[in-house]
Amino acid sequence: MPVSSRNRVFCLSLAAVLLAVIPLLVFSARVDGQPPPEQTGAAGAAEAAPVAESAAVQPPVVEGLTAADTPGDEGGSMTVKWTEPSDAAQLGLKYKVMRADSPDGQYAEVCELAAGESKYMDAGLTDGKQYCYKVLSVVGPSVAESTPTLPAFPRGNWFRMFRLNALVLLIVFSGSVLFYIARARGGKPMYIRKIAGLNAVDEAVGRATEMGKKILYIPGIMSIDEIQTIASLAILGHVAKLSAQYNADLEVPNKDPLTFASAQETVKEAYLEAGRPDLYREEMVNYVTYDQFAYTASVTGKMVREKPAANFLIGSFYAESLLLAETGQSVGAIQISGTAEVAQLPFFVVACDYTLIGEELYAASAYLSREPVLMGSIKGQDLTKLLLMLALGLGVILESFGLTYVKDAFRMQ
Amino acid sequence: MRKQVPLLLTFFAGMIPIIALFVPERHVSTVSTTLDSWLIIVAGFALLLGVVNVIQMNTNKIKRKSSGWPYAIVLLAGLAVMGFFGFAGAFGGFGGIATRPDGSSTPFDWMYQHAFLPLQGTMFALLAFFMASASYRAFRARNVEATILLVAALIVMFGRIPFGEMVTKWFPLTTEWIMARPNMAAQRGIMIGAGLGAASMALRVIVGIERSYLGLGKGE
Amino acid sequence: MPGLGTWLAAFFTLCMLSFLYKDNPFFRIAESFFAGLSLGYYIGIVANQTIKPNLVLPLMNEFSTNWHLLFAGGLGVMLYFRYIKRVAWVSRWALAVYVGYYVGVNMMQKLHGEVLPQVGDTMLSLSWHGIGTLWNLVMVVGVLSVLIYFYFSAEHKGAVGGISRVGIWFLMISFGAAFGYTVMGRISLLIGRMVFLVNEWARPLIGLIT
Amino acid sequence: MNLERIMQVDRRIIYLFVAAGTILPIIFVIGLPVSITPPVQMAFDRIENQLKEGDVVLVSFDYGPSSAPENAPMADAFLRHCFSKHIKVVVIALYPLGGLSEAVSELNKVVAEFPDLEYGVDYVNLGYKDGAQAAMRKMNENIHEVFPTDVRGTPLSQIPMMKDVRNYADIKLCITLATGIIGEWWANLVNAQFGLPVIVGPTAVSAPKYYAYLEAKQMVGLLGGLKGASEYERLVVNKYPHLAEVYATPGMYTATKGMDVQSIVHLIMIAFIVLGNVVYFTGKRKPRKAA
Repeated sequence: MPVSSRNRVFCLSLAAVLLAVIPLLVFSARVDGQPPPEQTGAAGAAEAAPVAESAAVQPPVVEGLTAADTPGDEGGSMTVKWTEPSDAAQLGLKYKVMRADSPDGQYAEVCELAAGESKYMDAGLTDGKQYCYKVLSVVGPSVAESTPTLPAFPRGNWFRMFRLNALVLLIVFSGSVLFYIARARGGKPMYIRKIAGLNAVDEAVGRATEMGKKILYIPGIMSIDEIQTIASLAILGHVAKLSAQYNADLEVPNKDPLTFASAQETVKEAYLEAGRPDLYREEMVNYVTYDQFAYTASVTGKMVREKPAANFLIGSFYAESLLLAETGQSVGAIQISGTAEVAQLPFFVVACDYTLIGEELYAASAYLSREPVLMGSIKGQDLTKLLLMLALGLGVILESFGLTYVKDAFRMQ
Repeated sequence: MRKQVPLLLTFFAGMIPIIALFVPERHVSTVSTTLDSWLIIVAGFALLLGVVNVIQMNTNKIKRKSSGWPYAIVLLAGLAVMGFFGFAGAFGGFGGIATRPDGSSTPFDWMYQHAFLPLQGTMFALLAFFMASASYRAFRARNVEATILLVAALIVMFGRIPFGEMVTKWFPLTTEWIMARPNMAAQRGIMIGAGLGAASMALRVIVGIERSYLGLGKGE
Repeated sequence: MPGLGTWLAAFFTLCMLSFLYKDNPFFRIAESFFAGLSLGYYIGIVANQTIKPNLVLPLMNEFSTNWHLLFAGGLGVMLYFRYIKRVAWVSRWALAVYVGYYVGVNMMQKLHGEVLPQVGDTMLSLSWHGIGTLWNLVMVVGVLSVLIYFYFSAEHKGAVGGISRVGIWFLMISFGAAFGYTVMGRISLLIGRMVFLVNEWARPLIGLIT
Repeated sequence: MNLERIMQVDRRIIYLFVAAGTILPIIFVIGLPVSITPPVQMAFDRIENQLKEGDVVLVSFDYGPSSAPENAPMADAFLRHCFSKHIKVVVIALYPLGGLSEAVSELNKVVAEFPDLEYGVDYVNLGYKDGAQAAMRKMNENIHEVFPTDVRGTPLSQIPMMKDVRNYADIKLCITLATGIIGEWWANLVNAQFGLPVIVGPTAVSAPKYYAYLEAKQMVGLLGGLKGASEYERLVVNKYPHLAEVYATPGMYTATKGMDVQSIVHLIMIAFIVLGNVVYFTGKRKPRKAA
């Protein structure tokens, strides 16, 4: 088919949006320029020390107090930070964060924190309004007061600087995928290695036709908000086309109603494309129920009664994976499974003839259709994978020498 | 037009959460969260699609007296009873769908406790049996890969029960090591690869290359 | 004497278990009833927990701030256009928005929430500090070899073939171990059902007879 | 010929073994040996040696029916241990999907074994509270504000034992039976910030991550899954002979029985796997000889 100009527009506009965003970000990053607030919580905090017995202890004054707009938020909050005194835990120190409109205004308590905290995010404020903070350190009845912060005001920000790494990855990834897609359109041949499970698809459909038995295609139990389901529907398109060509008996029982609606469109279109719209029947794609195990009971029941020749279990599966696969195995069906749910892969591997593992599931539609555009996107994703492996190698080497730059760049948050 | 509009909608709807991830500005996040709240409702509406299909299929079965048609009556009876109490309960009938304030069960809750839960729990529990039969059949030392699978499974199964610990304390220790090291490494590898694969699939959907889920034919 | 609820629960439990022997009318009754019942259950749940609090109540109570939810309802209704031949194509719009939005969400969740931290966490120090270093090496080699296995642009031959073979071994260890590790949880579920049958249903029943 | 038949053993034979291995240990007590591990011993010693009559313990039901086979025996063992030592118990539930119903049924069951106990004096059930983490923080200030009434609707001020129990400072120990993240919050939030000693009884699947908290001394004891629960049962039975009688009641599900089922079914599976391989290899060798 000819290159569609609309698709080119999509690709270009995506690239343009991404490129336009970068200068904006860099600019706003300069303005914000502070690391993000961490989740409050004392996961790593030391065992709480007993509160000091004597009330005569004078608490240390908190130093290094700063208050500024919380960077990378939608506005309405300030972050207060201070240096925790070294003996805070032994003293059983408590902090009271106080807030006022001006340095010498009326301070009111915002919150009380235990030793181990040196940061507080004060939310629910008004953007553009000025605030000052003080921190009181408290041991029993004694209180010490810090000097107040300079006035500052909260505001909404335009970029979450701490997600810069994700943006870089997004750009590198989208860039390489779109680049290879463009290249594939230019007619450059692409190579993809053999994927065992996918070579068996034709065989499975053929076998079902010969035996005059059913092909059962189960597109997982999740909705089409799950990418695995979309990948599964792409494979379903291929299987349905083959079934139409061979005049095999296909059935697609569904657990999710939106997946059901989508699968109906997919199968109908596949029969149309294969030139056999006359063979398409509404009952091919049907709905069972929304409960995972009720669905499983129905489908396993169907398996033992109708003894399908081929079962496709492709998509997102949970605990029902083995119930379906083992029943299918017991009725002697040839089984091709595929999922990216790590916890369910063992069961498919054990009970099915072929299993598409993780990334192979997503590559399947490209592999089956052999369409250059889709193959190009696999190439692009391979390039990113290669870059990530290099980054991983570099990160390991630097880490071994005690340098943490690369590792830190991978988790800025 | 019929093909372009859905693809454009997909593109714009897909860009919103991506931008919202990086841009905290209030208007952007509002658009994203609003769309999110809409789609929850859309998913709720979708259930009726399924219900309609189930009623159609099963009444057809009964009308045609096709094989197993009496079971279609059982199915529709279950649907009617539970659907009625559920829908009526949602809008205040029969004291709602949970327990009443005095601790007694509403009809919906009673059916849930004494029919739904046992059915669901038993189906789930069948897995214990299926794991036994699957492991018997599949864990054979046919080749190197199958042997590795078998040995790893046996070590971990011994490591989880007191018996294994009594034979040698290395069973639980090795189990922990396998779970924390080689198992974790493989799972990470799968997750990184699958993450890239899913992202690539997503990108293909957003730019309109992958569209079989809309029944718009494949690629170009 | 066990109560009606216990009898019903026991009946359905036994019907389901009978599937292990072979397909039979009891299982089929339970299975069909379960399919209908569960669908009815979700009608109640969706009406109660989605449609009522997210659409009906906001529209009824505060229409002025929630009027935009009418669009959501509109999108939902669009799904049903498929039943009217002339405008069936409109039903794709709702699907398109739904898929588009969540695909965007998932794309970033995978890249930002999975790929980045998983790669970052694998950057472990390999400078010698005891046996732990060796285990770090196992981790790094495991992740890299599995990634090589998933590399589609090269044939599994030569060095790439060798490394991806190591990757397959790692996968097999993981699958075997995960299988063995899950057994315990599944048996616990079975214990739950059997304890119900034996202690709550059978014991009172036998007590009644003897 | 015979070997081939074993190879293709009807899966129903395996099912029969698994079913027998599950049902028989539930009916007949076998009591396979279990070695006591240090985290469980720590939990037992804490209650046995560091608490005295009249102390107050908080027991939080943070699990639902799906993990009851694992968590319920832990709850029973703790309750029995506390009541045997005349320790007062405050029961709460923070798990939304059935935590309260589990709390009610387990408490009723155990209380029936101790006829001297009086509600409101020796034990109380405060019921379920939504928003676990917020409730946990707030209870440090005032339990009466988090739970204004008990599960029966009686105001806390009218419950004798709650008069002296205002916040965590009046409680000596918290025990949580947990299936999800709530157990971790008790360790990394309540213990870390407010210093309340915590014992956690998680499911076996989530047990590994609790070892980190135990090592960091954010917990004073740990019962990992059914195995931990069965160890605890052994400890209380050895210490309190009257509990041994209770645990021998026919028709009562205990962790010891559950653990017997686990061991036996695991061993059945392992035996079948080994059998399958032995037959596979003997079968493989034979045709070669024939040739």
